[in-house]
Amino acid sequence: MQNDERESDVRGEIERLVRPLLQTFDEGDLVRLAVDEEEFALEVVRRNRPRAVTTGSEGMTGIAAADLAGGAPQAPERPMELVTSDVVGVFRGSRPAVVIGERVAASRELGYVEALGIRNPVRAGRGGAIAAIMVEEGEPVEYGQPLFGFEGGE
Amino acid sequence: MQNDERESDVRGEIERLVRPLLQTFDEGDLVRLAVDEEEFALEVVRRNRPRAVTTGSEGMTGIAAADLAGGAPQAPERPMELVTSDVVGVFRGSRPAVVIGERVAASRELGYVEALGIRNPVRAGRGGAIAAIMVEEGEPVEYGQPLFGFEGGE
Amino acid sequence: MKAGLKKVLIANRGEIALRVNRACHELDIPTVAIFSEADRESLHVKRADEAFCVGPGPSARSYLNVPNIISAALISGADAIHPGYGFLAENARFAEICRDHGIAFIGPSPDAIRAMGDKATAKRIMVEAKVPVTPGTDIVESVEEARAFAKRAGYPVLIKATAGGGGKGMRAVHAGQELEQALSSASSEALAAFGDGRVYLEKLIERPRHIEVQVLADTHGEVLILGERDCSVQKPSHQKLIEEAPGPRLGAEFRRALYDVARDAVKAVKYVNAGTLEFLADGDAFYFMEMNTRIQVEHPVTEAIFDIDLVKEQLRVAAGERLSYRQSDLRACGHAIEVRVNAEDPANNFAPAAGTLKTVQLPGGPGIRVDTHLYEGASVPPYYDSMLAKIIAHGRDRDEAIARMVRALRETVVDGVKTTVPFCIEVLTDPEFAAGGVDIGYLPRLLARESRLEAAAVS
Amino acid sequence: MKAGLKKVLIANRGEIALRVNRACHELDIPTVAIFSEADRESLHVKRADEAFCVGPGPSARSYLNVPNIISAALISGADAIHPGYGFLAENARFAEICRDHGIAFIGPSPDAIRAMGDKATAKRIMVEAKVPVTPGTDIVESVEEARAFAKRAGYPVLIKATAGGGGKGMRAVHAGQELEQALSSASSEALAAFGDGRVYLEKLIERPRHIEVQVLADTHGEVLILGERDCSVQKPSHQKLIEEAPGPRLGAEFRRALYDVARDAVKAVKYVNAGTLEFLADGDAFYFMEMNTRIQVEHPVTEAIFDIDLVKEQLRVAAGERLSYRQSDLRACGHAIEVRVNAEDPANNFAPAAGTLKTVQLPGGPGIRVDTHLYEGASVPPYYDSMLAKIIAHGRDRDEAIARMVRALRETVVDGVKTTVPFCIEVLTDPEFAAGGVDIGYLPRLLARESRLEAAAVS
Repeated sequence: MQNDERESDVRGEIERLVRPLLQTFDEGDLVRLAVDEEEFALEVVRRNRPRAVTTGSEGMTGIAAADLAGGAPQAPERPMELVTSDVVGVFRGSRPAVVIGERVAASRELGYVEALGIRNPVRAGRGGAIAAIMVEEGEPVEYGQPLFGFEGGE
Repeated sequence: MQNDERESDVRGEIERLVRPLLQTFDEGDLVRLAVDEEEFALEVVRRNRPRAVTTGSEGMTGIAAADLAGGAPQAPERPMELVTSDVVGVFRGSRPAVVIGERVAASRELGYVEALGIRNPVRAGRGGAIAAIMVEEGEPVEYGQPLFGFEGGE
Repeated sequence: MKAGLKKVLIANRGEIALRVNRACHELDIPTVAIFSEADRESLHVKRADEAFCVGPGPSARSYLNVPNIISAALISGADAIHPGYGFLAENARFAEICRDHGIAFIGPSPDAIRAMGDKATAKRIMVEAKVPVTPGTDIVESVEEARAFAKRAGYPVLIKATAGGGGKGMRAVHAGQELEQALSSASSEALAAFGDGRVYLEKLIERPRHIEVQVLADTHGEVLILGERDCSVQKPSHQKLIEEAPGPRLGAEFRRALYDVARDAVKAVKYVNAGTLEFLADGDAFYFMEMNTRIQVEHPVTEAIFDIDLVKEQLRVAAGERLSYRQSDLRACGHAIEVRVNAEDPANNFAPAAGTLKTVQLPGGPGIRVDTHLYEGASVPPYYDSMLAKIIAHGRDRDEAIARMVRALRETVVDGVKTTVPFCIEVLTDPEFAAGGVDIGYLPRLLARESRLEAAAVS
Repeated sequence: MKAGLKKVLIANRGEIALRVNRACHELDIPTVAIFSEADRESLHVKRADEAFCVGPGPSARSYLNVPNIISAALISGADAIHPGYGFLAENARFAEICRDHGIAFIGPSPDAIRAMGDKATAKRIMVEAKVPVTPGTDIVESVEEARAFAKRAGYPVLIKATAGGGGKGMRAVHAGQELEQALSSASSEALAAFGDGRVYLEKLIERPRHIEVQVLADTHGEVLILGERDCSVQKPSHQKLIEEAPGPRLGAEFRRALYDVARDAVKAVKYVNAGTLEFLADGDAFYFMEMNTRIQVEHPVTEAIFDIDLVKEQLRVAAGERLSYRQSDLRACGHAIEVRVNAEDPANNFAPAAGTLKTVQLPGGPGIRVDTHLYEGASVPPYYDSMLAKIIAHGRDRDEAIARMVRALRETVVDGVKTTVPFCIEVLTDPEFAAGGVDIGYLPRLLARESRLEAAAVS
């Protein structure tokens, strides 16, 4: 009787674990996953993404639901190419300002980050169509902060 | 590219989570299972079993492997009926001492736990065949400590 | 340093069991824990040298299970039992049973526990020792007797049960016409709650402060008066929430008189070991309320300002040794505050909560002490006291102690149950508390003000 | 209480960033954290009011990235930067850059940092101030010069690099025939390590103790001497592992002379803010070694015995205010010990480890302070210092402090990486340490004894 209970406990635990896990992968960013057991421990840590991305455009949340029962995962959406800031400073956009959907050349200066009086140009990376503008005029930006997103260039 | 990496991260995480989980359910007693995420948290805690049982006979470890892919779990072994101590004291066995395999009646006094000079009799519960003797002569016993195991009487 | 005890059984759980365990281990004394089935994974079990399960979750069958506890002490060879606070700490019969089994009870004599446990007896002893008590009566036998006292002392008066506690059998009477009805309902309530319907009357002090004095005495006649604590920040149920030492805004003369009285009281009871004399302070006057014959939850604020380890001294005294300090060695330094982190919801009348703790981050850094049995993943069983942790902040003055406590509480993360942390931050940053010297009605008034504000916001 | 600073940027990580954050918050000063990409989930980021990522994991590109740090200060409106210890704390150029941008550098003047940063200059200044220094030479230009000194002072002598640190360019010479070869190899090593091959000679003191004096000075001319710390328990790499205050087995006369010298030294350098003068003690004699122009890792033992908050005083001094104590207010009380909990394997030459922390249970209770950025689930990146936590035990005397520390270390659970905790318990329970006053060779000898014992057990 005790073992029967435990058996159903085990199945219940797995179900209760896996269901929300799937939802979570779908909805958010799993940061840490830990299993803590007397003679066993498992920990999975996701590589950090730049913080600002979590408040970015919807294009960033294309994480497909993984199918534990063995089915193939859905194909992920095309990722964005990000242009990030290399310095801490204040962002100023170039005139005329770019707009979403606009195709720009790789060399195009999209703006600059002013730090200690120096203008550090922000260029369009490999170029392409602008998918997201993630920074506002005059906004303080930190190292690694995404400024612009480009449609997947691959 | 970034999303592809994340996609395979997700699959990797699930695989790395589930594989050892299954092994663990097979081998030990899962005590706690926690998922820790910024906007989501899951925790599964197993009901405690009496401590002495984990060092008991093999009959207690019949936890079947749960099959995540959907297969039916193996049938659990027949559980033992346990006779536990209701008091803190020192165990003394009756003479002649019972042996494993011996069938005893429900009223049979298997020994007593001496506490503050009082002999608290240990009886055979519902009776049956003795499957395990979990206490030694003169051993200090605590509340709830399993003393004898009987073959599943159901 | 080693006290003369060979092994100590700690008849308690939670933070106070850990507190005693720490004192024992620092004195190199092995420890025996007891635990209920609900506490199998508790820290106090893991930290002790030995541990015995003494019963199922409900206290009556485990932490109050005297035969199993004594049996565990005898089997393990413990020569002393520390009762902590609560459970068996003020049970004179338990102290006697320990003695009868040759086990040292770490606390005062059964006689002292018994005398102080009965409020009427305690008051009588104190009156004889010239300790000021609230003007009041003996057991009242008639309405006339009660009326005569009320007339003499002036309304309002308070009816109290002699066997009472926790507000049961207590009635405030503001005018003569309420008296008869109040007497009868208080008496029935006391009878129902304690099996003893006897009541007495006291002058009601309307805005008293709760000021208590820590004392420590050994079997060689040495008595230490370890200053006062102010415990006026109490929940509507009169349970303490925030305590501090020294008491703010008390004059040197008030203190001198208070300490002299405390010393007289200790000598009158022939008290030994640690104890607390609780007083109601009303301006320059103070009146004896009761004596707690045990270590108290809030003892760390006294430890902080006097740099003394009260539990170690308890162990020494129980072993028949001399206290390791004399009064002249002791000098209070700075100011200390304690906050009780309870698994309670202040917005819902401090309803207790149980659950499993998901995240636990405790504060640290300069001037911060934490006493807790919490750890990440620990469960909070529904059977016991809702206190999860005590945070003690020590600073050079009261302002620094408050600032430290606020930043420590802001560092504190306990996920999984509601706690008193956010509410305590509110109290500590409230100008009335900051000014110092609030009375015991302060917290209920603060709560009422808040619900009025909320009601106003809704309407 | 509020210091005159408006907002403080904390240019550091780990426990010291939290330490500074605590002092600021207790003074009601908002804080700005900086962090590397590897520290995004660090506690120092979460506890600050604002936070800026200043670069990737490696320190050179983040915690040493001066332009990004200054830019973060300017953008956030911080009017002061606290450098903590390590990283930019003793970088005179950084202090100048702060000044040039109108930001207060919370530390001494760039000139003082520069003067004390160069060992030869520091020694010259101290000699002029009549501070005793180890008998030694200026930069030696020839083997003959070196030989003449060695003859005069007597062997053994020590060759040291003027730009040195961490044992690089250092050679002990026990006899004349080794001298020439040692000089040449020390010089090449120094040139390779620091780009400066200049060396000088000193009398080698064979079993010195490391005794250091905490000083604190404001811009109004007030100088506080906050007693000494004994940091003789050092790893073979000369990194401190266990520190204590006061120094055990030092006479009253030794202390008086030491404090007088420390005061002279501070005045000679016109030193402002917190600093530490390090001395080698040899019996009754002591010799100036170097001055650290910053707050030190082990500052909490001084805070514990003097009941002072050194970091708050640093903030006050940087704001141009007066220190909040005078020398006569300060009285050392009891004894304090600090243990560094490092992610290191003492059995493997203290090799540092990185990883994720599975279980973290920190000690508490009376007399225990914990300073740490640890939490359950935190990761220990490979880029930085291996120190995970500092545990500080304060007791009424050294025995109590040791007993407390041992029980606190036994309470400490850090799973996921190897730590120095078990080894430190061994040291604290070793009779030689317990006797007090070990020299800096103690720990290497203990380690050698252990490996001999192990080798004997194997054979």
